[in-house]
Amino acid sequence: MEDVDDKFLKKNKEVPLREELRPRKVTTPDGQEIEIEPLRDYFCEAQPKVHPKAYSKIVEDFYNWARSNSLWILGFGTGCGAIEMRPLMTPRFDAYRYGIQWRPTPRQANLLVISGYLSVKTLKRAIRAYEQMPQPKYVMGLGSCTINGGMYWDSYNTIKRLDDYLPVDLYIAGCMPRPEALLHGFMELKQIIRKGEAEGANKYAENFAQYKANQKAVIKDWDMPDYNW
Amino acid sequence: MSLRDVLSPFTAWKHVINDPVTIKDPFSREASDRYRGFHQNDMDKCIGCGSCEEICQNAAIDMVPVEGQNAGPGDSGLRPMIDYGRCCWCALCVDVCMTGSLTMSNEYTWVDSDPDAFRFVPGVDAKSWDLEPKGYQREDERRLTGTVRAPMGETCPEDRIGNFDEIVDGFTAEQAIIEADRCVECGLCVATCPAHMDIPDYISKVRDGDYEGGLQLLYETNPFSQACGRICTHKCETTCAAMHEGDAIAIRWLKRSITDSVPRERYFDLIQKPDVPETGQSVAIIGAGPAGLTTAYDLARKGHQVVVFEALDKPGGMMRYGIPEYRLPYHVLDHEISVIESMGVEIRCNMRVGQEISMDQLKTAYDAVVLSIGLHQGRSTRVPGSEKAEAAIDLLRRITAGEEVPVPEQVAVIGGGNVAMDIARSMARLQKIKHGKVGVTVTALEELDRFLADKEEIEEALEEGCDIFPARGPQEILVDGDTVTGLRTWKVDAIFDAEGRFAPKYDEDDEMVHPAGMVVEAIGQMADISLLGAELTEQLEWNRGRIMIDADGQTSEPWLWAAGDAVSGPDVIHAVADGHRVAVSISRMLTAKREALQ
Amino acid sequence: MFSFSPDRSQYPQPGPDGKVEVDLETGKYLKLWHGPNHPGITGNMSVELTVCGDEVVEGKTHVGYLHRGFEKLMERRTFIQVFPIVCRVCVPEPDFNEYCYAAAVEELAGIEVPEMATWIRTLILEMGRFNSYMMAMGGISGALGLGVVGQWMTYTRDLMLDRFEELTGARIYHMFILPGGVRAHLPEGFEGRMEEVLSTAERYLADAEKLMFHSSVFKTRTQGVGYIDPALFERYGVTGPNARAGGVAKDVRKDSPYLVYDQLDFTVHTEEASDIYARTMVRFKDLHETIQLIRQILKKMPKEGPVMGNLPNVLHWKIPRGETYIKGESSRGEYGYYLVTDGTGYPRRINVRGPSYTHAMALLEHLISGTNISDVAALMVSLHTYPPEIER
Amino acid sequence: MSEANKEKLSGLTTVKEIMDTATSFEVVARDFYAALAPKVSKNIRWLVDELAEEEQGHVDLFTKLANDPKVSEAMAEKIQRPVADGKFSDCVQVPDLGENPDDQTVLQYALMRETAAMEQYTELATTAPEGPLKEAFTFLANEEAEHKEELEKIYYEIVHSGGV
Amino acid sequence: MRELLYRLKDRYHFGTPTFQRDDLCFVTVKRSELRAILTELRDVEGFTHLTLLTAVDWIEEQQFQLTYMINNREANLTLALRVMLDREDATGDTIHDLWPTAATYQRELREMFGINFPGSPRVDEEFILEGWTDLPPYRRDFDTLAYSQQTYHDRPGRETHDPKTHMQKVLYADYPKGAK
Repeated sequence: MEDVDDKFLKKNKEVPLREELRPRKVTTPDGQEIEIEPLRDYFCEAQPKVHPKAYSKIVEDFYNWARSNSLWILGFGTGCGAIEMRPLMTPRFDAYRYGIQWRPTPRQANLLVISGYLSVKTLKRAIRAYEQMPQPKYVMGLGSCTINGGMYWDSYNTIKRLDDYLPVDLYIAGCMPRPEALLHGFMELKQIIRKGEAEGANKYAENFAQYKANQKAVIKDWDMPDYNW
Repeated sequence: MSLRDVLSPFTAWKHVINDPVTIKDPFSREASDRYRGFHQNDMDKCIGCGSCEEICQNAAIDMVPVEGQNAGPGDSGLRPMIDYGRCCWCALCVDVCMTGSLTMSNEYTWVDSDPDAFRFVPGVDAKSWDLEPKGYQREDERRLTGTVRAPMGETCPEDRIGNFDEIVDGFTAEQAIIEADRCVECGLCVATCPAHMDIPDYISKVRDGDYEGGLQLLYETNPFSQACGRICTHKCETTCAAMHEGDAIAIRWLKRSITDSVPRERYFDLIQKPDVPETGQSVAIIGAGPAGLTTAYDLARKGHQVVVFEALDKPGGMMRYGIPEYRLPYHVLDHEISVIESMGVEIRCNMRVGQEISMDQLKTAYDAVVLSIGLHQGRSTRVPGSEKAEAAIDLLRRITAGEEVPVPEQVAVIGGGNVAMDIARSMARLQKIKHGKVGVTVTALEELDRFLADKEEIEEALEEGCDIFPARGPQEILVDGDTVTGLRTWKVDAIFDAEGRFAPKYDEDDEMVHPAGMVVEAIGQMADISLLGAELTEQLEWNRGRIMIDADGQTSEPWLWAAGDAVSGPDVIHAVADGHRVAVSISRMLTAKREALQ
Repeated sequence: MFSFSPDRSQYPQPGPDGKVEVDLETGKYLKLWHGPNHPGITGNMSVELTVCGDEVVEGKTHVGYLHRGFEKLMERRTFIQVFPIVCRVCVPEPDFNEYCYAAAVEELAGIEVPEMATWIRTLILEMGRFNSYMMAMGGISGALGLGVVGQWMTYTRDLMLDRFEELTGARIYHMFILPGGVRAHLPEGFEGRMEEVLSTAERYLADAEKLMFHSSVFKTRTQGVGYIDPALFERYGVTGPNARAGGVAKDVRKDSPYLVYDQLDFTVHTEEASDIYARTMVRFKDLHETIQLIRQILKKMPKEGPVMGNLPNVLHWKIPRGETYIKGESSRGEYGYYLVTDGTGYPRRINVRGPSYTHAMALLEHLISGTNISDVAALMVSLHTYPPEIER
Repeated sequence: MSEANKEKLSGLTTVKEIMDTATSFEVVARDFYAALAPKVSKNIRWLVDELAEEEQGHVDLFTKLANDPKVSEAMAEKIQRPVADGKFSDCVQVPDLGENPDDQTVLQYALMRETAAMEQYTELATTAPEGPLKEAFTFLANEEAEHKEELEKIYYEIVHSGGV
Repeated sequence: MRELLYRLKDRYHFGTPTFQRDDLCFVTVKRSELRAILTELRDVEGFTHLTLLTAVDWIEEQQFQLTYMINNREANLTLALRVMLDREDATGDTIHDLWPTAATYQRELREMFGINFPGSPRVDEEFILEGWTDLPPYRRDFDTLAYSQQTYHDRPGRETHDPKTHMQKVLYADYPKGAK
């Protein structure tokens, strides 16, 4: 481990908001002049909420059992690990038999797999995708990069600890993890869900301000609302 | 659009009747034999050199102290802790591992919801894959750092036997760089070196071609770098990380290559006395060997006045009178001592303390006295007839001093240490010069592989025509009238018992007589402490035959320090280390004394 | 007969500079983000489409989602430390990076590579090409709704990954071609197992051929679509199969043979149509050529010999000042490493010339205007681009 | 070998007498070393002191043994005279070490003594009847053997210092 | 290759060429002549293919080196032209009209090295980075490790020991090391 190098100091400049997102006056096609504030007007402003448990333990257990058996993964390959998802989707490893499938949109998915390193640019999209997923939802981190920066530990453009920015329920070691290791991870996640311990999304809602602060510290051109639901 | 193009896609349906290709149980699927999975580390083999940490481009490895692994010779006691939040399983750490202790299993599954869990010390933190034999191992010996020592030129036996010229050529600049390049700079050797020289640092100077910087670095820890570059016992090389697979780095020769590469006269520019005020205090040092002169060098550089009393003709001690010229040429030693003298050290030769000047006189005239008298008396086996034997150490001194020594056609040497080799090879040279042929027999109690002499010394002695009889116990020196005729020995069945203790067992039936016109005893040496006088001997505290000293080299007398072979056993570099230690202690005392006066 | 073609007379017409004046305020146009999270995208990149109806008026490629700053990271790693990270530059065909980097270092440091190692390197590169083509075939068929071909191709690719695993010790990032040679010999019985994979692959390819090249749907969607004018090839730096599909019989393996390609027999396949069909066809034929090459290599390669040359101590390995460029024919075209050294233990600069760089940026942006939205995915896949090598 | 010592031995037939001689042997040795200590140079006095201490340890041990009720019962038994007897008695007498013996001489002398004692006790152990007495002699033999090995180690370290 | 340079050397100023291989040559040209040389090589000498365009930061000499690597596909020759730019005011000349694909390279150079190419399409748009406010990252004076340490957090709790100093501490802390 090298000590923090302070000979070089990074610059902390603000990035101005893109013009089309600034509050301004526009003329509508029918000639009216209205004031718009795109970030407020175009998005829902709701804050994330803690997903309540069912009123009875038996029902909650049933829910958890059901959830654990329908892990729908958002088909968003954020890093190298995505290449090992393909074999899982195809007959040889066939993850579908375990109730796991890939969905093209966050609205239909409840598991976000961060497949390795996240560049700042992708982190922004990943946060957005995550926030758009319906609750209850889970995050899985693949490989070294999501744990402590991996081999891009000294890169200016990749984050080091995924749990700074998103609540992670499970990590899989490897660079990159094999399909079998991924399956192991899914099975483990199922166990966690069944025990009712996959509380990442609730943690996110509870510590929302903290997560946002971390996210905004690295994503400098924050041009979206605080919560992308 | 042909009909064929419409119909042919339907041929895919034939796969309906095929067996599925799905892997039934993907969870227990084993990875290939070479798979680079999770790490394993053999605790017995690992030496904690940190090469794995050095090569890791992900900063995934930390060297950490672990329970049950203690630092010791050739083992730092540290072990690699691997962060699987960094690792990329490239296995460079396995490839570079100096001992082959670090390997990889073919295990690949590790899931955890705690991100801090992915950090472990392989071999210490128990893991399910610790004993897995499959997994990545390098195909042959390590290949990322050189394993073979750069060749060293030396005079062939035929050419060297007839003279006392230096044998070893020393590295050429290219050879030195190639050899220095092999060093992984782990620094394990530094702890082993009695003087704790900055070995990796000066080796890196060789690699960079900065010989002058290297020389200054050498002199920081050793004013006898030229001598040590030739004749050091180089214990450092026995703890070199490179020796586990391949040859140890030729540390000694690299040191020599620095000292040889800097022109003689440049030494005086590079090694200058620091600009310190004179303290007006003075120290007497008895014996101009490595310990005494190192003390003198250090003290003179601190501004003290130093006088060294030497009983013999010339300074150098055992380096001059014990070590033959073919190993350490006198001009090298002269130059080395002249550098020390340039610090303002005064050396008075032919001043035998106890005769020319007494200890009491020294005590009153100087603020401190250092006893560095070495081991200049030879031990005798005291077998019958041994009174007719020569002591190796006397003989060597006489040869150095240029005295006439008897050179019979056949000489028997008793002893298996370096002194035995030195006298055997010196006598061989004299025989070659006088008789044109070599006739030296070396006998020793030990088996050849337990000889105390360096391997090279033994090999070179054999090359030069000396006969070595290992495991022979001397029983009698045969004498006919006044002349020695031979040496009678018994076979030694075992010299050490099961616990490794000396317990010689002889086979009395296996008797040999080695004919010889001279028998030389080279079994051991002791200090000549007669100079102390009975009174001082009685005053001093002793520790098992040696003057008792504390960690700083001070004796029980507040004005007297002791250093070198006489207290630490025979070893030049040890003597140098003693010298430094004593110098610091004396200097501390003198400073305190000065401050008390002010 | 019913025509599939929409009436495009209502659509905006290009101005004299060939560009359409896009004014979003008119309400005629829509901005559509294709990616980064989109099933029809090749990897993690995105194309910002401006569409009018279902026709793309303008497309801008956005990359950088996978940018790790490799070229910067390499500058602060020693020559051996660069070795594990180069393969990450291109995920589906990492071996080319390893080879190009190793060869560049060997050239500047003057290191001899044993013959055995060059054969194994060639084998590895061809195995990588096989995988990459398999992905491309699966990709194009998937983009056109032929899911089953994608499944077959992924399966056969996975069989090849098993061979990679037993040879190199890893599935995806092999980290096998070290500067100086390769890490190990072939394992026992490798040839036989490889032959099984190859014959399985051939079986599936025969089926795939029927589903793709003899399918009326596939033909309709690909023939004449995504045409690249061969005159543009040189202006846009088009190489590899994309250029060969337009009749340019150029292949680095043939033109300036590296490794042992001069000892191997193979044909450079070309097509004339320069459309998606032709590009897919060239890859399909080249895939067969690759299978044939792997067999040939295994047959011709020496049975024993050292696999590593002599390296200096890599912990302080310095390479004299110099610069070089090493190129090879990857599955996507000319792949190259530009290495500049300055006499220190670290590279001064490494620049990776990935074929996707030119194909997915300027060329794609040029081709995409005027296409139908439904063809965008197929067009992109047909160019066979891998985003990680664009932005590195 | 002096006549007086030979005589001393010839009459021995009971265990008790052997024990007495053995004790006196150790006592003589201890006294010898104790008397030698001031005579030698201080730098080797440690060696002589150590030897004296070791012998004193044996004297103590013998005394303890003799007071052991089990051993004292067996004392009356008669046993065969040991074969190695001669060597044993040889060493009881004080050889001439000279005015100012050096470490090597002292060691050689001590080694000779220990060897003889070891052989003696071994012999006694073989002839002694099964029981506590035999154990006692075996123990003593081992003691002496160990001591001898210890001395040999010291001898090797001091005399055969390797000679670098 | 040698004949080619020989042919051209009367009209243009070349530095000393480096013939790295038979088919690869590096040569420094003047920035003012670059365009003319490239055009001539492309149109007359058959170097029709722009292999790559990149920069090297020679910060010690306060210069950027632009490398234009062009390839003659018929003869299989690669020629790399180096153009040295002043690092302070780094501006190059766009060649996107000669090779449209150069626009991408120039965008990257603008972003990663801060070398401007006025007139090149979309050259000022963000290319790979997003919201980047620091030094252009490929410049040598940009320290990626320091930036990373100051921006992204390490997982705490790691500590390493140097074998040499550790052994000194454990085994011979008392020895007056470096007694001078």
